[in-house]
Amino acid sequence: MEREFDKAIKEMYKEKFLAPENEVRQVSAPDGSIIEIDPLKDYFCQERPKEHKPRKGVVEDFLNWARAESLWVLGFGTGCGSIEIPPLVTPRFDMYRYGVQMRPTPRQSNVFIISGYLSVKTLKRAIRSYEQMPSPKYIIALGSCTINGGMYWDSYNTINRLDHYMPVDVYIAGCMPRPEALLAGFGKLKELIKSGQGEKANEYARNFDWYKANQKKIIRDWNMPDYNW
Amino acid sequence: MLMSSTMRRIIARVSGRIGIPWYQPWIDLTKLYSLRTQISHGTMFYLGPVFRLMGGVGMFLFMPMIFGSDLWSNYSFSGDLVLILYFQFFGMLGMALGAGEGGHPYSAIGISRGLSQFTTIEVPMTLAVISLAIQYDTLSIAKIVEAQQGGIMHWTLFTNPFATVAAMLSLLGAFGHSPFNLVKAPNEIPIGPPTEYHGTFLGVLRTNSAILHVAEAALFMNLFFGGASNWFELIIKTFLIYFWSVFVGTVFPRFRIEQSVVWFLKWPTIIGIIAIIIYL
Amino acid sequence: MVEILKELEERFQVSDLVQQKDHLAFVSVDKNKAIPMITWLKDQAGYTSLTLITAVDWLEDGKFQLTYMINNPKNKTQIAARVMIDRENATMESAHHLWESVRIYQRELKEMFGIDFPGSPGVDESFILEGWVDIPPYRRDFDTKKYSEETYFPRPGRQSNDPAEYMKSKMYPNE
Amino acid sequence: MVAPIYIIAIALGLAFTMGLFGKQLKNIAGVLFIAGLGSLTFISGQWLWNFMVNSAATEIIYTAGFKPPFAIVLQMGFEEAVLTTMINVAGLLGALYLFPLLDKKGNNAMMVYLIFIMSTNVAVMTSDIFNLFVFTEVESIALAGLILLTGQSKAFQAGMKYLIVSGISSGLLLLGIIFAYQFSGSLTIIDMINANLWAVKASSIAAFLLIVAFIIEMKPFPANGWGIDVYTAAHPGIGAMVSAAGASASLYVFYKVMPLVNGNDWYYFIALIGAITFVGSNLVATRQENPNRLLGYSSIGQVGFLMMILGLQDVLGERTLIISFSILISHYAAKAGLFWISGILNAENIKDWSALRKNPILLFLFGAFLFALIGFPPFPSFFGKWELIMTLSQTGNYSWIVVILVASFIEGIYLFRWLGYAIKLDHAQLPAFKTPWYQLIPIMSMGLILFGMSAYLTHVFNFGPAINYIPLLFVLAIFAIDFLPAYIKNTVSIAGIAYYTYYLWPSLENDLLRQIFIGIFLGGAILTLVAGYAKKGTRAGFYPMALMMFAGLVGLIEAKSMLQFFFNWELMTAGSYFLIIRGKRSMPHAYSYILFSIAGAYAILMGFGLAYGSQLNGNLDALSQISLLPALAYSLLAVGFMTKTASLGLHIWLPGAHGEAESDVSPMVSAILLKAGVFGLILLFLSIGVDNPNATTLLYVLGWVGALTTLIGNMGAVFQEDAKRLLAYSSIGQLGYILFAFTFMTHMGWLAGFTYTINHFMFKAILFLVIGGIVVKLGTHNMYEMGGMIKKMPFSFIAVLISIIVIGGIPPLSGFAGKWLFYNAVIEKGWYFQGAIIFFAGIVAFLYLFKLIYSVFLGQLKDNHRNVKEISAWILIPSYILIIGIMIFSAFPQYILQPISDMIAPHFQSETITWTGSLATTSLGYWDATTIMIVVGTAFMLLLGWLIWLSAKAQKVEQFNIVFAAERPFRPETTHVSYNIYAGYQKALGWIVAPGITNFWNTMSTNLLEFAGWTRRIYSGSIQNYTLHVILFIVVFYLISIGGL
Amino acid sequence: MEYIILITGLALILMGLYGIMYIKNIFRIVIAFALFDTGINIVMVTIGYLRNGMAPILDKMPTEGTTPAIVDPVPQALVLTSIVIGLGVSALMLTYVLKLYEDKKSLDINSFKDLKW
Repeated sequence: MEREFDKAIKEMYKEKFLAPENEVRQVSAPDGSIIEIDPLKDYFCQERPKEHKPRKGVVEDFLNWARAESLWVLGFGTGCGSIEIPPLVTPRFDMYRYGVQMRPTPRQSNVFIISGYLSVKTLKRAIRSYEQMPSPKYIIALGSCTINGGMYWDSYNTINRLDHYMPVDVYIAGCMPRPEALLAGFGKLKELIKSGQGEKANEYARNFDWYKANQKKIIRDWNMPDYNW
Repeated sequence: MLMSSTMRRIIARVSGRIGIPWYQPWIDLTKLYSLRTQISHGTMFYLGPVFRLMGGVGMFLFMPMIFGSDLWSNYSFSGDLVLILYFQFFGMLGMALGAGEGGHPYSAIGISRGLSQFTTIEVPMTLAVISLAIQYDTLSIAKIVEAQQGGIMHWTLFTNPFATVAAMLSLLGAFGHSPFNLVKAPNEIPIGPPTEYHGTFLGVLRTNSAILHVAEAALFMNLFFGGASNWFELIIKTFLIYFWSVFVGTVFPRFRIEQSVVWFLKWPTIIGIIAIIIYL
Repeated sequence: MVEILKELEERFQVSDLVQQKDHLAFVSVDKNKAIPMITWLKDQAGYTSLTLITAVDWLEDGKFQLTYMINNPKNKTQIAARVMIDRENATMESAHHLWESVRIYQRELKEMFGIDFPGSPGVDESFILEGWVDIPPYRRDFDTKKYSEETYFPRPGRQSNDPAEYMKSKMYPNE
Repeated sequence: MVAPIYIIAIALGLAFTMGLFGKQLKNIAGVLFIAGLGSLTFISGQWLWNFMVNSAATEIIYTAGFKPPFAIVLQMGFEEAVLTTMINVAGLLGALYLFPLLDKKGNNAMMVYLIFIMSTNVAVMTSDIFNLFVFTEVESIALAGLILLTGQSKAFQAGMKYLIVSGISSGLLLLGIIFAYQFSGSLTIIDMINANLWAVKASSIAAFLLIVAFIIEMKPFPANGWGIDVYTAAHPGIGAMVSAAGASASLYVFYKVMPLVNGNDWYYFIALIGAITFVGSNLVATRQENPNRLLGYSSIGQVGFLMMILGLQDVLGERTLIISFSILISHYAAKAGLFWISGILNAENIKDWSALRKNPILLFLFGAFLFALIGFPPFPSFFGKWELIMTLSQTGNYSWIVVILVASFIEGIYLFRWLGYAIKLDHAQLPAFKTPWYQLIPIMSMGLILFGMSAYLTHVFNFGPAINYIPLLFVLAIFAIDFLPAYIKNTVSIAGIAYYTYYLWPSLENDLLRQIFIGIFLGGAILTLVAGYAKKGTRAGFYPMALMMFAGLVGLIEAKSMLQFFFNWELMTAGSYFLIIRGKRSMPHAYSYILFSIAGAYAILMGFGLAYGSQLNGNLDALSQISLLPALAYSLLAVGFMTKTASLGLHIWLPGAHGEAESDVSPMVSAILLKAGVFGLILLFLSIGVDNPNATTLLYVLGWVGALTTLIGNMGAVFQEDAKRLLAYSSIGQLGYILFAFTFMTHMGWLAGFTYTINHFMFKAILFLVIGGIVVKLGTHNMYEMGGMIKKMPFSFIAVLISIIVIGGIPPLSGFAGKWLFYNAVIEKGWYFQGAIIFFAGIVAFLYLFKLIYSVFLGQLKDNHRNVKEISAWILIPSYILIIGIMIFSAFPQYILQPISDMIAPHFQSETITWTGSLATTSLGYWDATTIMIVVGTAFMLLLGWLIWLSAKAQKVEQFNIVFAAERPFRPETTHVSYNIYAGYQKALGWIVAPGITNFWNTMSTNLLEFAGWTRRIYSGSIQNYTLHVILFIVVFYLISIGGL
Repeated sequence: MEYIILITGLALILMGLYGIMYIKNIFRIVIAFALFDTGINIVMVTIGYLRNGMAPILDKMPTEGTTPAIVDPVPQALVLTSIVIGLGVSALMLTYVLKLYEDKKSLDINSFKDLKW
């Protein structure tokens, strides 16, 4: 039975949520004329992602080898799993050996470790960061939460399956997996890339509409362009 | 230009920690140059890295590398030490402009820090160069190198220790390792000026940083450590100079920008002034 | 501790005094006396630090129970004030003028329970539930499992066990 | 020839007749009144004509053939003719001005007015001391009557004070007369003088009383409160009469009786009183806001000045009269005009004078009057002051020069504040006022008299050859077509300048120094004027003033004598003042600019005076052999020129003045005008010569000043948020470089200095043009409100980028030439520490350069700028012409630097730089600009091609597509990091630019004003206090005079 | 005798000055001014006076070589003029006083300090 107050709340959110910064606004230009600004259209690139055909033959193999040996990881810890990443740089695990290193900005990274559960709010940021990474790019899903929701399977605010929102290359199960498991995951990813299967970015571009539909289903205050360049 | 490949190898060896494969920077570069998607923020986004690389390449081009070799004195006949000093700014400006075009706030913060620090880094360097010019009565690098020939005791390191110390301290800042790496501050303002750079752009920047570091090390080698008369000497000396900076960097924590600015104006400057005073 | 409770009783007619531990006491107070009491405690009695504000949904009674827990750093004692408010159109006087952090708690309560604090800055902004359209999720009439199943593409084949039972059967299969 | 006695006869007769007319005959009375005044003017004018054309002899008229005391004795000589003409002209014009008022008050008012004019006339003419007394009394009674005209309470009070104090002074006069009579047995002044009263102690009291009474009449500071009240309260028309006619008469009377106390001590004493009055009144005036009272103080100050000149007549000799006349006539015309304007405006506060803007004619006249008072060319007072100072310094009276200059400067303080208020003060609503023709005509006539006398006195002083008329006439021509649209005037101006350059060039054939500067001045003028096409409307007043400035600049180059130089210097200052004040918020900045400028000009004047005094030769080459106080002279000249180059300590005017000026004025004043100071410094240093023992310390100090200026200027620019102020601070810094380079006095240093001068001209013109255009386009000065303009204004961006590379001294471009020469020069000269500061400052320059280009062109484009377009092509064209210049200079510097090097070589022992093709070699290093350019250009192109080939497919994105820590930016304003971007730097080194110098000047000015405020408390408003002042003045005067005897 | 008159004159001048400077009532100030004026006139006359001289009215030509003890007429003439002028000034002052009184309804000198600084 719905009560008065709950109705009111629903009423409040009936309109699609749009932060005031994103509403169309009018400003007066220095020459006195009034111009209209639609922030989402004017300030963001509206292009869709494109599929990129791999090169042929040995060249692509060589490039894939280079990509596999140079995995630059985005330093973005989404959930509790992120505590398992820092040990990788310690002498005990020393991921530098494998050409893996942390980068602070998505622009310079290729690998995105979704380290644990993703709340809806974080998902939005994760999608944005993922889309800002230059292709080819890979996702390592760390922990059970990314597979089926893990211990948060019935939470009102945590996604259950990451692969409905982003293309995942490697899953690492466990709650939490140890750093060794993560290293193994890197190994697996390298294998995939070297074998030419690390084309999930293209898959994302191919199934772009499906991913977007899934994302928009739960992210109700969609206040960014469809693809974040 | 041909020797840059060798140089990069050394840089990779020194800059990586123990576990890194010696070929890793090469792979990174290959990967960067082979990325499929790229974005561009505009014209200056292209020009910035080019300016930057030009700064490094230019320093290289105008500096005599190997003493006594016509081929490896590059284009040093067209300009002297002053030219080299000012060519650094070329890259500086390029980086600043290119990063600015990205419109990223962190870039601007990084650049403002970098430039702030740079102003004071150059003070001891300038004093040292003036001191050298007084000492050798020339601004030509080739002549300075020539004057240092004939045994280790002829090196500026020993004939003019104050200038050397001032310049070496300034070098710490120029290389931007800790404690003077607030410019890049990888965690607070992700990577500083080149936040927005990726792919080939970043590749160009990394290429440049390799060249620039070698060029600067070579400059110091020429000025203070007797120059090099063959390849082996060149490699060893630049390696050691670079290692000095890395060594200091591993020992000290990071300075805040005003601290580093003031620091450079304190001890290195005083040493630089002493270096001049003894020649007055 | 005892003195202060007595004084509270005199001044604000608090009820249901529970001295949970030596340094922790719970009191119940009227809705309209709660904020004056907290103010008094903060300004006069040295309870200068806010520990938390939280709420409990007494669905059956049609009440929310708000708890203000405040701390006296001098003698290291805590007092928690319980305030019962109606569940229908739940509103409470805002206390954001006392501590800066109160506005965050109140924002959270608004989002999670739908308790309104008129006048509290930014109380209507979403906190973690950006674009939430359902009833506030911490209300007990909100079915989180159902919501999750409807919304988040549950992966089929998931099975869950009662940890106590499961571990017992795993570790001590013989018992 | 009508005998002067008719002046009395007509006036008295008319006055009595009018008393008889009833109200019915008012109109006839009016006509008669004007006619009477006209005939007075005619009589005196006729005498004047007679004296001037026919050079008649002085005539003495004894009324009724008796000798005094039985009759009135009038003397009509040349001086009397001049003065009576002045009085009568003023009287006639004043009557016209006041006519409606007088008419309303009836015949009696006219009668009193006539009596006043008549008695003033007679006081001038009479040579009989008792008559002098009588007519002075009549004059004061008439004046007391006229004061009543306004019928206001204040006027009654003022009149009462005036009556009482003048009564006391006339009592003294009477006593003096009777004693003098007792001792000399005669009443004619000449006899009394011959009796030599001063010689005997007993009779000296008589002379003392006489003199002191006349001095009191002239309202010496501080015993003059009663006089000032008259100016304040009386109708401004009356004030004009008192100031113009009355003051002239009393001065002349004083001049006549001065010989009574013949003796140098006394003359000096009188001069001292004059000086005190001159300084004191002006000082007190600085705090005054009531226009009439202000004019009163100014009048008294001017009278004091003249009294001082009269007191110095032993020193000045035969020049006394002409000098004092030139100053008196300026005062006469200006004060009358100003009082009359004040009467039209009827404002209680000088701030309300901003209403004057509504009437351009009045505004123009107002400006002319003020400039005449201060002594700007071409007004008579300029020549008077010049002559005065030259003569004084010739005779070694330096302290008097200082007094004159200080007082003139103080005068400038309040007059220019007033002018600023009138031109620019923001006023919610301008009070309305009417300008009837009968009030306008007198003012315009005074203006005509002023200009006419300027021309005449130029002729008399034989200063004509010193002035280059062609540019001035051209300015006048432009002024005449001021009503036309801007583009026509622009075309005419450009054509004129181009023609003049063409005309002038042959005369500079073998003078590369002047060729360079003419290139900078006139080439710059043409280029900046081209940018003027971007402006619409008529731009009233812009072109005459701009051309006046350029005329001054050209004049500086052409100047052969010190007078020419100074004349043009002042011309340029005046022109640039009006240009600067055109900016929207420029009032206070133009004010400080003009104050620094006139202070500097006075320093130059004094320096010239010393040079003239030591060589008795007005040519500029006299500067090279100053024998009188040479160190001081050189310092003064240097300081004077440095006010224009805005060196440390004198720089505080520049940021505001350049920053707030209009978009095409900024490049004029920055890129071009500042070079005038540089030119002056070059001339000075050339005159000083390499090994002048008198200037070694000066040069050393200036070297440090230059170095510190650079640091302060650059550092100041770093912390600016206003784009144009940033550029202005940068100008300070760059001028510091130039000053530093020239103080080396070595070949290399000078070469660097010239390189810098040329570079600064080019890049600062580009920057100010482009940034100015952008500021106009975007409607904001603040850089943090701009951003992202590279996409909208790519051409501007390239222009700015290239300028920045030049400023920074980054190798392939010409800025590096300067730096390289600098390094060589510094090491060669041995000024290592100054050099280190300079290089540090050079790197600091990067901070503000980056801030400029980043904040404006890069970063985030703002909401309201999304639709802006590229700035006007008219601004870009000159910029790109300059860029081509930069490129040529960068690639082939040898073609410009080599001739310069050859040119300056003779001044120094040797040429220290050798050129082989494009390769320059010094004893220290070498540099080959062309090769560097080629190498860098090729490598750059290769790299660029490589990168473009690699990343051709890059997706173009919008400004918010940035990595924002997984968030997205909300607003461009909050994403554009620009405000206070160097906060950390400020924390570390901001103390260097703590506004210590600004504070110093502020404290100075506050203290001065406080002192003025404290001083003016003596004017308590009480009659009795004023009486006390007078008595005390007499007593002190007496005590000093006995002590001094 | 002359000295007494001279001193009287000077005393009157001083009294007048004193009055002008210290009396608060403007009407009295005018009177003080008149005193001052009178004092000056007396001094003038005294200076022109010759002991035992006679009025400068000659009924016959003085004989050559002898100087008749006539008083110098010039100062007297001057005094006459001066008295006339003094009268004019006093009258004008009184007019002013009247105007001032009409304006402020006060005769206190201190109420007329509107103009200062």
